[in-house]
Amino acid sequence: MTATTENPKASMQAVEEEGHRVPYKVFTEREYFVLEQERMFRGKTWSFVALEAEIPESGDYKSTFIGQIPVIVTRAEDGSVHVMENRCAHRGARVCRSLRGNSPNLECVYHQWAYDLKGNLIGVPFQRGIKGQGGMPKSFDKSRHGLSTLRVETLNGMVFASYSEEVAPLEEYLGPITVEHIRRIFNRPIKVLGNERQNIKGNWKLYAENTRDPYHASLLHLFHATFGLYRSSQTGGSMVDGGGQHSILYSQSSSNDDERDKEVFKDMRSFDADFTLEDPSLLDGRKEFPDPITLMIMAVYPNVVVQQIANTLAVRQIVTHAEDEFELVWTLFGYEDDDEKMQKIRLKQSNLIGPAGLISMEDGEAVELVHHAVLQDQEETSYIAMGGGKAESAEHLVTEGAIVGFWDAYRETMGLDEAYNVRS
Amino acid sequence: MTATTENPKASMQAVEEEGHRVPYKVFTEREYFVLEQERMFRGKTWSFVALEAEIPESGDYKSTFIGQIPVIVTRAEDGSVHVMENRCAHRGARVCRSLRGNSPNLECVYHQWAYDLKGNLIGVPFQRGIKGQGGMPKSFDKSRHGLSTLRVETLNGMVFASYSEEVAPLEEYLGPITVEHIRRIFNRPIKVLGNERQNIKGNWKLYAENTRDPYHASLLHLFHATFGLYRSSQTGGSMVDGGGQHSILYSQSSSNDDERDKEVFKDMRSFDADFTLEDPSLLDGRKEFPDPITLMIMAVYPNVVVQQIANTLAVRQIVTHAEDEFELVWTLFGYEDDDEKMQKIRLKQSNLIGPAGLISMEDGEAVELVHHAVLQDQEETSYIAMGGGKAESAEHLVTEGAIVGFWDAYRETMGLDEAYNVRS
Amino acid sequence: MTATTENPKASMQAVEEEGHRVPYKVFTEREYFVLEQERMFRGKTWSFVALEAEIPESGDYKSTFIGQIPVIVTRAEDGSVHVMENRCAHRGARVCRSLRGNSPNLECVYHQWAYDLKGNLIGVPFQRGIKGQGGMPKSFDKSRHGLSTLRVETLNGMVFASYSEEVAPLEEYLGPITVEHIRRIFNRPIKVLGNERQNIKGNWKLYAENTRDPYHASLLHLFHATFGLYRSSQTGGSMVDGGGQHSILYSQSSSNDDERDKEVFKDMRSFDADFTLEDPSLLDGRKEFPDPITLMIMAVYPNVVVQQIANTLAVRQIVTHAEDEFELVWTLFGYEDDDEKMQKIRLKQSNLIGPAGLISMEDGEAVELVHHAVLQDQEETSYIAMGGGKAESAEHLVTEGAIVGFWDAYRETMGLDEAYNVRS
Amino acid sequence: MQLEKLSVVERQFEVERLLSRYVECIDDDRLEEWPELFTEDATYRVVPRENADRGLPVAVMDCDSRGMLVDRVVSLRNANIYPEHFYRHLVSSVHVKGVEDGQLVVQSNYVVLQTRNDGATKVYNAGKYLDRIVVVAGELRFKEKLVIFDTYSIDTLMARPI
Amino acid sequence: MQLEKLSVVERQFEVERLLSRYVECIDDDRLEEWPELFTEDATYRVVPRENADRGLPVAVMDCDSRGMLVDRVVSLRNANIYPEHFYRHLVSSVHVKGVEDGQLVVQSNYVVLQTRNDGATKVYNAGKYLDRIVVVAGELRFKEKLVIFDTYSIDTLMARPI
Amino acid sequence: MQLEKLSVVERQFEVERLLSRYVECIDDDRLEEWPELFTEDATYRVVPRENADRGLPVAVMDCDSRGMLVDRVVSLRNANIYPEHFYRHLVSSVHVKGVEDGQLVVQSNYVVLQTRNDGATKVYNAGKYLDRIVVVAGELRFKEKLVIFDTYSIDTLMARPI
Ligand code: FES
Ligand code: FES
Ligand code: FES
Ligand SMILES: [Fe+3]
Ligand SMILES: [Fe+3]
Ligand SMILES: [Fe+3]
Repeated sequence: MTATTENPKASMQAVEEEGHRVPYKVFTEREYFVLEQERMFRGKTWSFVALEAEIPESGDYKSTFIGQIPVIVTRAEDGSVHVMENRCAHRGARVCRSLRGNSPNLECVYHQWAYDLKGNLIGVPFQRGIKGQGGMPKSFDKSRHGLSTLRVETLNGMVFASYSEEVAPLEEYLGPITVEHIRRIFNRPIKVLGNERQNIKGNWKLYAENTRDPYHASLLHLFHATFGLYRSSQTGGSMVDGGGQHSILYSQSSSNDDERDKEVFKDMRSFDADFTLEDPSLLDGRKEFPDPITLMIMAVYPNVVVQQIANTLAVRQIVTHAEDEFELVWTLFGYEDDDEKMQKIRLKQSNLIGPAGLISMEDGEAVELVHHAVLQDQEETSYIAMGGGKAESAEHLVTEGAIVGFWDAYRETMGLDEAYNVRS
Repeated sequence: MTATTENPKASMQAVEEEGHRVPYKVFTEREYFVLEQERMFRGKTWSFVALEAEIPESGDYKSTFIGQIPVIVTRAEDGSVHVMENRCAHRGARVCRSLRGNSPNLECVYHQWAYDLKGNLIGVPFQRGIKGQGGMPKSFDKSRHGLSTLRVETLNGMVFASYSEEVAPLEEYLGPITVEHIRRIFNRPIKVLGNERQNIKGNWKLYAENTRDPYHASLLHLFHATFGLYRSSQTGGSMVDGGGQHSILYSQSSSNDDERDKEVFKDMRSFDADFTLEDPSLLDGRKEFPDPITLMIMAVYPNVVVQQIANTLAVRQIVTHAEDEFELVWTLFGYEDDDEKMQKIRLKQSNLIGPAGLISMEDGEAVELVHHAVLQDQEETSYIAMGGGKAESAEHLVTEGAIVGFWDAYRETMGLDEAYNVRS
Repeated sequence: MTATTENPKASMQAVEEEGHRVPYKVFTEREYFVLEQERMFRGKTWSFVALEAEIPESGDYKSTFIGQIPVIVTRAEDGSVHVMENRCAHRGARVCRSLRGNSPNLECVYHQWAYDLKGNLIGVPFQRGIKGQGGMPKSFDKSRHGLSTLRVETLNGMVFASYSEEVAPLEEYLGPITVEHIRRIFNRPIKVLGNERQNIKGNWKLYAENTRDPYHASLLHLFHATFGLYRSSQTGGSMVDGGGQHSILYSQSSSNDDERDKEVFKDMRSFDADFTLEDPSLLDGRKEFPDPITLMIMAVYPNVVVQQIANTLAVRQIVTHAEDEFELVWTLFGYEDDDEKMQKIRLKQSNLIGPAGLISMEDGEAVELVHHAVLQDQEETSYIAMGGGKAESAEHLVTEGAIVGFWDAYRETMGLDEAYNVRS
Repeated sequence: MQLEKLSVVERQFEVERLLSRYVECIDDDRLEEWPELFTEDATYRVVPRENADRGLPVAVMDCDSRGMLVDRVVSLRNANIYPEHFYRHLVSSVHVKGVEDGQLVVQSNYVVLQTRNDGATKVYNAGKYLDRIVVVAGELRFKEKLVIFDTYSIDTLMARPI
Repeated sequence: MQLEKLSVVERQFEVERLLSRYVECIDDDRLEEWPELFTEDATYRVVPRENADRGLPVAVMDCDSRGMLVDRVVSLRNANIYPEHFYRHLVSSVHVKGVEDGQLVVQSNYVVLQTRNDGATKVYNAGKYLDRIVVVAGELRFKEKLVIFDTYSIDTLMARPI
Repeated sequence: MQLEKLSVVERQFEVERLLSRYVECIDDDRLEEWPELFTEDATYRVVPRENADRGLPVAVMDCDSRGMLVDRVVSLRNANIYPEHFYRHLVSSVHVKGVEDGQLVVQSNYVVLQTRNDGATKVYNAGKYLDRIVVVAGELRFKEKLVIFDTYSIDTLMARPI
């Protein structure tokens, strides 16, 4: 990596103060991004690719990405779900050119090679030549030129894919708490309400940190604290699972205590007792889960977040475009059995989330604020110590433990040493 | 190059199945692009730079590029054509700032150093100082500070330039078939009708493949097959020359047999018997060559294509901007002795070609479809086997042989081994 | 660096002809840019960051850059000026998000860590947890998590900052002539009149050359020569200081001799005796210095230019965005005691300078003309010989000596050998 | 003003005038005036084209009262964190398609250019306005403003109304 | 409608209305309606500025009948392969320069923004329209539309009319 | 023409017509005609928004007579060195705010797209026009044109008027 000056200060601190430190180069240097495509997204991980509800019918397909690798998710005639690289086996053209669609088979436009919905090559124009001339060689074996397929598993309608034969089965990879909370959200058939996309000019791992960070939520997001949707003082917790790689952050607005919280947030920008809404219907919600949890942010390693904020439900998929740019794809949903009023509630509350969300918009800014401040700081480090700086679950919200969990997993997946350098 | 996973599958196939395989890294990795500027465009090749008809008069000049190196093509007082780098010998400013023009000599705006039309330095302001002060050192020798000039040869009005003293003379480099077909098109004085430019976001070599690929032409381009301008079933051929580096693809629409072809293209998207034109005058052409050839695409290594499609004549120059972007500059022309009707025919048929061409537009899409599908696939390979996967000429159109010819030449020019890695 | 062909010609010339040669790779290769951020902008240099007049009051701050490193310049309660990196000590967010402002302390929006105006960390929300849960570890020591501060010195209201403890004190670094001319311009309280910014798509060192180049001024800028604002034939000089790294170029329009100069500029584009202004009020100026100097361009190594052109006064700060892009930030000013008429004169004459300046606009074009002509010429070199090609002061204007001064300093700062390669 | 009494030319003029005022209070950062151009019960929805084309209801901003517009502005001023930026709207091809139950049905194209405090201007958001305009106390007001935007991958975030 | 009878203001209104309808059927992807805005014998030419400035005739689209416009649309729908995309036109500075042998001579500026299915919007093509407009059966129609575009290095390809 | 005699609709038409002619002579490179649209004593100032917002006076072009506009054009033609380029203006939301001491007070939005001789078109400069327009010999003329531009980090340089 690029030449850098020694940084004795940082290392000195390391020995004396508790806390985890991440060198900023992992966010800014191209080398890490390239390695992530190989070792993270093509490695021993499960990446989220779709909701089954997006491809209900036979022939339905969706084009998406794992990291920045284009893949296709299909529903075959037998109802099975398949994931394959979106790259023709002939000369590499993208086969599916639309974001979504339905088609009995997949045809490449360049020379019309055709594949079935499981990725098998079923047609090659002029394979045997024309008028006895030309064509493919005798030795050509169609069966070896399918689209390259990935391992697929689904959990309650969430579709995950992996390049790895060794990675543990999905549920084991996710861990019991993660599985439990996915089951909690996807407890019955869902209905997709639409997408929102934002293109953020920073490294995707800054968003991975952000979504594992209960500490920022009521300090950056005034709306959260002021209207009690989330406060660090609420009853709640930050759990890690799958060996620390996943994070489940939850809290209960029923535990708000405005008097106490005024104290807790004394002199803080983000708690504004005088701020009231002219149209409070925005926050009229409905209790829809048996448990008291009103906010749940689950960050599943490496590329997806499942959220419940009040009555908004969504998955957020991370697509990495470059070391300094990623796309965040939101899929908002409700349940098939939502009544009209419930759907109205979800849609009105959707003002809180997404790129224009009264709460969520700030996270896009937070990512860019960091990315552009650390461009030249290869060996400088962040300092993650709130809650003790260990990859631990906590029964409270005043911690950054889950962030450390992400970084421990990251070094493992990427084969990095303690200093985040590539192990030789 | 970047770390990559082993790809035993590909190599395994290599031993068993015939066909040529190109690793996608040659399209996407910067390193190849940089090396191409040195070994390809500054190496033992002849690059097309202009048509003499673009610079008919003494003092006419044209600014263009070889690879991405800016050069100037001039017509000197003695009528000779010269090619030089567009970079001032003083402090490196671009000397010619317009695409074209006429000027008795070439003057750099920065400090007004002046060069004659052959690139010799003829003027240096204040060379001997002012009021006896300053100026250039005594040892300064004007004769050694001309613009750096290239070797130039022309063939029937096509101007080629080379950085290499060793490369064979132009005609030998082109080979007999290429020379013959250049003479066929440029058989008498031409008249430039205009330019079209397109900026394609993919690697330029994908276009080099595309223009050597008779296989795609009637599968990607519905217009070709449907209206019989080109069909893989036509009498025609794919010839290679210059040791395989150049490709001449030709065919005869007189050999169409709609009944047979309906069979040949059965169930194919690209043959639509029901598609008719409301204004068929688009296809009203005129036979203008003694031979029956109605379509000829000649790809001259490394950077130009000469085309005859019906009555449209054009050269297409490739300018490489980056590994993921190139510009395609079309120069459409007719003959000086075209009557008014003939020019009308050429202009109307020009609807078929160029960036908005009813036929040609698809090639821009094809290049991008591949480029963006293979970004993360350094060691994955394409599979080029149609017709046998060898750099051979064929008396038919069901082959990819000329593409293999390009790749053999590419490895040679670039000094790459069989696996397309740089030979140490 | 990238593979390149040998260039015997250049080296051969080197032995025989006097003159300095700079390989173009220093302008185009990323590696030099990255090294500059470490060794130049974080090295033994003083970078200009602000005018004290921009932050007059306690709490005033300005966000700017050293190289491309974001920094904050503040005025503390005690009136002292401070410079610190604009990067939160927690997780790296940019702390000051506005170009300028006033605030009693600096608060990061992400988790509201607060710093005083000297960069000391003064507040960490929930440091001791909430309800006895969470919070920072006992070992956490606020005093070690301030913003990283730089060394600061000011001279007559110009604020400079350095990362280096070893670099000489500011005045010594600047040298006597530079100090004298800074004192000359900043001889009494100034008044900021506004900013102009231009984003130039070329390497910043081409601008460093440009501003040390008396040779181009009356050849590129017709306005200069024609209206006698600057002519190479004027009484003036090109002085170097600080061991050659700084340049002071000055001249006296009173020394114009139109008859003589018509001779000097015979046949030159840039001297147009017939060109007159319809509204000559543009050039109505006022003598405001005791000395006869009417034009003074002082280029202080590495990132600022101080100018007097007629009655326009300005500093131009260089912000490096990439090897092929930099921003030039102009701050135009007058004196606090300017009468209304004087301010009118400065504003009207400002038509001469800045990105739309009738004189200055050409320098932006000059930089880009070079940058884009040398992209592919790693080992090719410029040829700097006017005046002898040595880093010497001259009592005339027909020299490029100060440019050589810059390059000698550059090699020293960057640790490059004679061939501009990184010393191992 | 009474719709019936206006000639098509005058109607066009009044509609364009309303759109100009709409644009002006956003671009001049007089956002507090922006809700005043809507009726009390107005709806304002900003919908990604990929949802509109599929008939899906999700909007990035989804307001069904003037109050919600006011709340957006107040949040923008006091609550939200976003990069400093300006908008610059260009609106053209304002097509008054007719009158339906007392409402002017108007379609137009727009592009919003955004400049952040680095001083660079980018195409931020482009799309079309589908407006229903009524007369309230002699003034034209938006009863409904449906914004369908092409740029469905939003650059970072969207703080201001489109 | 009779040209003579129109005031300059009404004429301006009618011309802008025609241009709005032109833009709308392209941007709303109702391309089948687009040829209807031209006369039977209309010419439609899309010329790179570098050719126009040199007096060279080459156009990237060169149609001399409404039929050819229809064929363009049919090809776009059934024959051609190009990336999924939308257009968004902005048209301004519509200048009715006068009437020559019964034809309105109109110049205007336009920019076409393009959004591909990645949801990003780019400046795709900018230039000017030089139109000759006539009245056919009481409706304004393009007798001649000459598009001269500045952006003569086209981004990838051009499938839709400008 | 007399301002008083014009209806608001006619006034709008005349103002837009003036702006169209302004744009046309710049974009068609008939710059010599550009000063003629100003009064003898006109002021023309092109001010970066960051200065305007702080009340600082610096403009990148600061002319207080038609003569200075002529000198700008002559310099552009004969003196200055800059990359070959075209401009393309889009102007919209032309808002005639009223009449003050015989001057029409008009605000509008603009964007200038620039194409260099590589044939690529970029957003070059966006902002607003604050115009004061008077009638001179029956024609509208700019008495004052204040251009406040958002794009305060100028791409390379600015040779042509905005
Ligand atoms: S690349 Fe897909 S069929 Fe040839
Ligand atoms: S760089 Fe060309 S004359 Fe100086
Ligand atoms: S990053 Fe600044 S407070 Fe957390
Ligand atoms: Fe958040
Ligand atoms: Fe083709
Ligand atoms: Fe200069």
